[in-house]
Amino acid sequence: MSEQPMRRPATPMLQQIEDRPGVREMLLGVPVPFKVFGAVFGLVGALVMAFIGYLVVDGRLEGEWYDVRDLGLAVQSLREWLTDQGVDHRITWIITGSIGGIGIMSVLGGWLLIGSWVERRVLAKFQIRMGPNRTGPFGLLQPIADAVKLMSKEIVIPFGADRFLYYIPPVLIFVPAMLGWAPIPWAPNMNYLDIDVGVLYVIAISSIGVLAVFLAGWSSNNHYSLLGAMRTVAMMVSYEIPISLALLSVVLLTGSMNLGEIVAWQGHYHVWVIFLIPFAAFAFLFASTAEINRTPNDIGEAESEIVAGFYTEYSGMKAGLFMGVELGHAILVGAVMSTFFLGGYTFFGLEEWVPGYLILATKIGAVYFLFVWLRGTLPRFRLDQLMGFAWKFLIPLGIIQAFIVAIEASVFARSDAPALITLGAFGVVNLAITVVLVRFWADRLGYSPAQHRTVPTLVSDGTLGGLKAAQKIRAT
Amino acid sequence: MTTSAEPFVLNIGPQHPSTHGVFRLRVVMDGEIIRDLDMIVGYLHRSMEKLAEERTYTQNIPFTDRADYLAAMTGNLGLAIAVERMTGVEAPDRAEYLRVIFAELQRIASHAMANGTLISDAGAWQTPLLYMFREREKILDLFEMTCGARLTTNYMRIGGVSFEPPAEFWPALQELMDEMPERTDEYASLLLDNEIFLARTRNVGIITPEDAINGSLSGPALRGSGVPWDLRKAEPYCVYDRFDFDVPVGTVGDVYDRFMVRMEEVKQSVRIIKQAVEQIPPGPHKNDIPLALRPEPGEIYSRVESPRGEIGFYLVSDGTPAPYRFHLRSPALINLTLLRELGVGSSLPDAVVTLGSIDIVLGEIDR
Amino acid sequence: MVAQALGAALPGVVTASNDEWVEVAPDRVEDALRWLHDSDQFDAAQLSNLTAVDRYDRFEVVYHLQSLDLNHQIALKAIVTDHEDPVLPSAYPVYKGALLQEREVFDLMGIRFANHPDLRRILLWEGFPGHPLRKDWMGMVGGHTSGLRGFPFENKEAPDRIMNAGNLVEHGESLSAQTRRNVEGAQPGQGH
Amino acid sequence: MDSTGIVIGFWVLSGLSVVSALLVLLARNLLHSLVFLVVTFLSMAGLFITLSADFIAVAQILIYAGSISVLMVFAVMLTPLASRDNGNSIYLLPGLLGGLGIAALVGFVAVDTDWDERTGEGLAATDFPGTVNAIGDLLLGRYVLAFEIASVLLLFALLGAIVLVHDRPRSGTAASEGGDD
Amino acid sequence: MPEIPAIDELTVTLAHYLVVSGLVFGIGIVVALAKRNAIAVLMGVELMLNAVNLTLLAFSRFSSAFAEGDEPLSGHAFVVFVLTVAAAEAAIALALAVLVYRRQETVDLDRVNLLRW
Repeated sequence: MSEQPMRRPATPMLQQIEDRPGVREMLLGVPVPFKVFGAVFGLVGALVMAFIGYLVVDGRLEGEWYDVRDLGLAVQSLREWLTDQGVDHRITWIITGSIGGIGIMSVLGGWLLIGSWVERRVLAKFQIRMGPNRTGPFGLLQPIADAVKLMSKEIVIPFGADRFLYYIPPVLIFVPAMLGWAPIPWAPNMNYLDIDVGVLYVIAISSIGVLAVFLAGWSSNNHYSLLGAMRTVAMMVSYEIPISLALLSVVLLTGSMNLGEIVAWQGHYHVWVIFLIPFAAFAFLFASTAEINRTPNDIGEAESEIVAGFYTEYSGMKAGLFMGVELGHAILVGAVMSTFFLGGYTFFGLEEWVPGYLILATKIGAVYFLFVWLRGTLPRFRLDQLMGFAWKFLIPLGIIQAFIVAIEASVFARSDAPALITLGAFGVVNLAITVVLVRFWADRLGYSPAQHRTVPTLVSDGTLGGLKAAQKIRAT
Repeated sequence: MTTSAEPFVLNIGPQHPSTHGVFRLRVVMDGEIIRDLDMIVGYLHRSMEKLAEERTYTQNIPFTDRADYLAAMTGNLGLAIAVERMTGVEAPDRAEYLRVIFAELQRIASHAMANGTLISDAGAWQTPLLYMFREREKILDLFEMTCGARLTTNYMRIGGVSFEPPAEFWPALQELMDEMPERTDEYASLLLDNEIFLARTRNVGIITPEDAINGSLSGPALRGSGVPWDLRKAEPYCVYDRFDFDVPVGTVGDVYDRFMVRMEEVKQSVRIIKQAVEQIPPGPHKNDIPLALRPEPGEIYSRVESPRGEIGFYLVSDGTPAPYRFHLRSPALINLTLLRELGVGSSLPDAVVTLGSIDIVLGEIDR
Repeated sequence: MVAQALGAALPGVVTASNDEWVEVAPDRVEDALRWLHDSDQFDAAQLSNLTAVDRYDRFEVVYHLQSLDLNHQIALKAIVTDHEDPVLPSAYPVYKGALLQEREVFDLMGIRFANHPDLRRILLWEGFPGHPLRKDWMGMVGGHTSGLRGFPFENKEAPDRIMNAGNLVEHGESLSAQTRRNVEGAQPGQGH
Repeated sequence: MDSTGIVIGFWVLSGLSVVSALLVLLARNLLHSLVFLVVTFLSMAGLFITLSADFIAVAQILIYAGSISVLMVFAVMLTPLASRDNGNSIYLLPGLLGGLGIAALVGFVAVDTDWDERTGEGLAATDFPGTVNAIGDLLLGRYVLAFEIASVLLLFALLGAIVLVHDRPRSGTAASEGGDD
Repeated sequence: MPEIPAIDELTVTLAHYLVVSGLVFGIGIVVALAKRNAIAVLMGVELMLNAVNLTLLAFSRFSSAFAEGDEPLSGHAFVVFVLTVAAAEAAIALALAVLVYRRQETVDLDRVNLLRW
């Protein structure tokens, strides 16, 4: 039996957990055909990549339709080819547009499925759990199982609900989350909606969801829903202003409201805006977490206070739509964040080699992981604290930041010094100003970090007692 | 901010994520502000005090498991000590040490549960809760390997404890005790430097020491508001007088202080357990007591320090093997005395966090 | 000594006393509690426990006061003789801690406390038949008599028979260890 | 030369806007009519796009559908149950007469007048490629005074709204200050 | 009188937009006049403003009756100002509605008759 009893797990459950195979055993357990397929697949992929690299180096890939770094070229060439075939231009536009739309939609569907799996697994890793690991390999099919479950559930309409308004919100909140993806540039020629007012478009689209949230809360005829809706609406309305200010400073710096041009600016100067305007990046990130109801600002659906917030009364796939929209919002914010502040599809010249959309996807995944990390770590603010943070902190500092950036932009437009030096100076100056401003403003608001950590006083045998002893202790 | 203009009634619970059981709060809210608050309990009432009148004292020990199902050991201990004081039965020395060890383990587990759920109420999505459950799981494993049950451990018996811990218990306990300090430091780094957690818990739900004493509060709720009162020191019941430990008290009396008091008590329990493991003598773990335990006609009120406070047993005997009156002084219920004063006028999140910091257990409230 | 001091301070309050408890007149409970709460000699700052006992013809309401500073306990008893509609002055004006305990006593024992802020049932629902902790409570189906009717395991010949003699094993070798060993012997491959 | 898309878009969107505007008039519940009002705003934005005014369209969505409707939502929620109905007042008949009269007048003028309007190439010439820069130049160039006045107007509207709605520290505003822990 | 451009030859002229804006404007007038609720009246005003915006944009696109060197985008600039004024007006009007409710416990314009002799 066991000669060292301490190494024996205490209970059969611990025994099972210890005996559970690790990733390596799982990989070794893969059947041979799969191994062969994987080997062949990897080999072919390596060959293709080598060929692409050769083509890139050879430079014979510029602007060709088979340039996988920029699928937009393929669509363009397809459009030109159709026009040469004498197809009516409307038909051409419809075909190419539907191709792009289907592409974006399919990418989003994949994002939603993978994203929920990633969120649950990463949270499980944070929380010393296993996470979904039963459905399919590593539980990869869990989102599909959840979707099927949600679709097959009954849709309960609460008593006294406003039927007409009750049906609108799940769809109305889903539309902006999808439309918001249109102006995101995935590669130099690869943005679906190339408009000059891309920034305004993003803000305007995001401002539609407010109404959906409010209608969801009001039409459910439930006080939890109403509370959540009111919280969310108040917070979204307040936090649109910091978002607008942050994006405004980016627009001032890059001198364009076209997302493609903003990314191209960052790629041209080989610098990310987050290095130039760190405060704007922080304000955008925080305000967007408030905008999309993520921790630490998820007071709209604060589970421990108002059960599920504005979609408490929704069931089945309606609630599923709300959850999917929550996740899609997180990914969309990741896309907007990486487009505005993290250089979009550019990575310091790497986009010459790696397809831009892969770089953008990587950045989106990074921001999304940041969101999951926050959710797994941070507690939740209170509504009044959030409001105070927005109105007393983010908005004034954002306005000041916008002014400073405007000055810098005019300087940048006039100066003929090397761009990198000027921009580096801007970054340093902005960082310094941000630090000084934040400290000064925090002192103005009466918040000083030094006041925390009241460790309880330890009382030994002598001074036990009641009120007198308590007063004695408090006196010391 | 006032989000709605007219007051409305909100029913929090009986099934709500932050009521820790079937506990119902009926609040009248004006926007985010609670104008009136009424607590409705009793969904779990099993009339233990009535049922106990027709079971023998030994048969009543399982009731104390079911009463405070998060701290079953201290419940058992309270009843066992009460009956022993009533009948003059003595427990062997080793049994006393085992009682101390298991009671303190139970205290660690219960405080881990309380603090974890409190942070979960504050909005941290279950991560600190599950961190604290890690230690709780190990402690419950220790219970399981000792007496076979994890939650309702019918372990403390009149005149001793039911089982001697197995051979592999001691190294496991030593391992746990060695890793506890770094765990608590881990929690400190995860939570106590967290600005959001501080902003949510400091200066929220303040209980003055006068109110705490006059409102019959006990346990961490009493110590959190600065009153240095601990039955383990005031009237040492087991061999607690042989150990060297301190009583942590808070300064302000807010949620954060109650939280910190629990965190500190975990460290003190670790100290106690280490000393007990060193001092524990060999010998029998249980004295032989007659099956028909007939105390003299009379009454006794005996109390011990449960993780929630003073859990007392008021037993009246009429000479028969069953108690004539069996009353369990439930600290979790009596700590709720000040809930209305704390809740009215505060906002909903503050009320939720305050309720979480009082650390209720519905099985003990409803009994 | 509590009895003498209390009797000296408030004549006519103490009706009986022994070294365990002091019995006070039911109508002057509040005065006695207030005096004990305010007196520096006893400083009964906290109402530790409040419960009641049904003696078939009367109710004993028991107050366990304690002083945290002086670290001593005082047990007060108030005998309510009216078994049909027992009324007692509430301790809430003196001790806030009596709020829920008096509600519980009212709920389970049926003793009404005068000028209690809100005296409602707390554990049972409104309209529950009777008060179950009373000895004569017949609320259950088929009637219900309190107390232990017969003690199945008791051996009338040897009333002091050793309890659960089978469980006793030699030290350091508990039943749980034995059972676990058997379990693991039964299923090979486990254990290290 | 209009592309088919613009023609179809015009007919669909104009029909949608008119019908939803009618529903604003006819809806029983105030929130229903608010929803229809938002639909009207959005279809109006679509019509603006058919007029190749993309900046104005996006601004319309942002301001009307995004902000003003939310303002109305707040107003509806802050003036509770008494104001949830969308009933007509005693001025229904004069209102109908006036509305129909003005609609008929405008329609008649629009149809009757002989506009000299761009068609064909001239119209194609005014497919404004990007209106943002031009509007920016106009606002900060020719109409800069009006622009400044508008900004001042907005500021004072903000202050006025705050002053109007700000209630003396009643109970309930206790939680609205704070935010610094 | 010139005939309305026929629809079958798929063109959209200035007249179409003007008719649509006239309809919406008329509906707005009806809503603004006939509704009892202050907020509904505000909705009517917003409808009218939208109709005016449509008219301005239509003229700035279609009408070639500009003087030389005149900026065809002036209509857009006007619309920007209209939006601004609309936002300000909405804020003030809704604040007034809330205030009237606080004072009078109603937003029924027929019953808000403080100015009646």
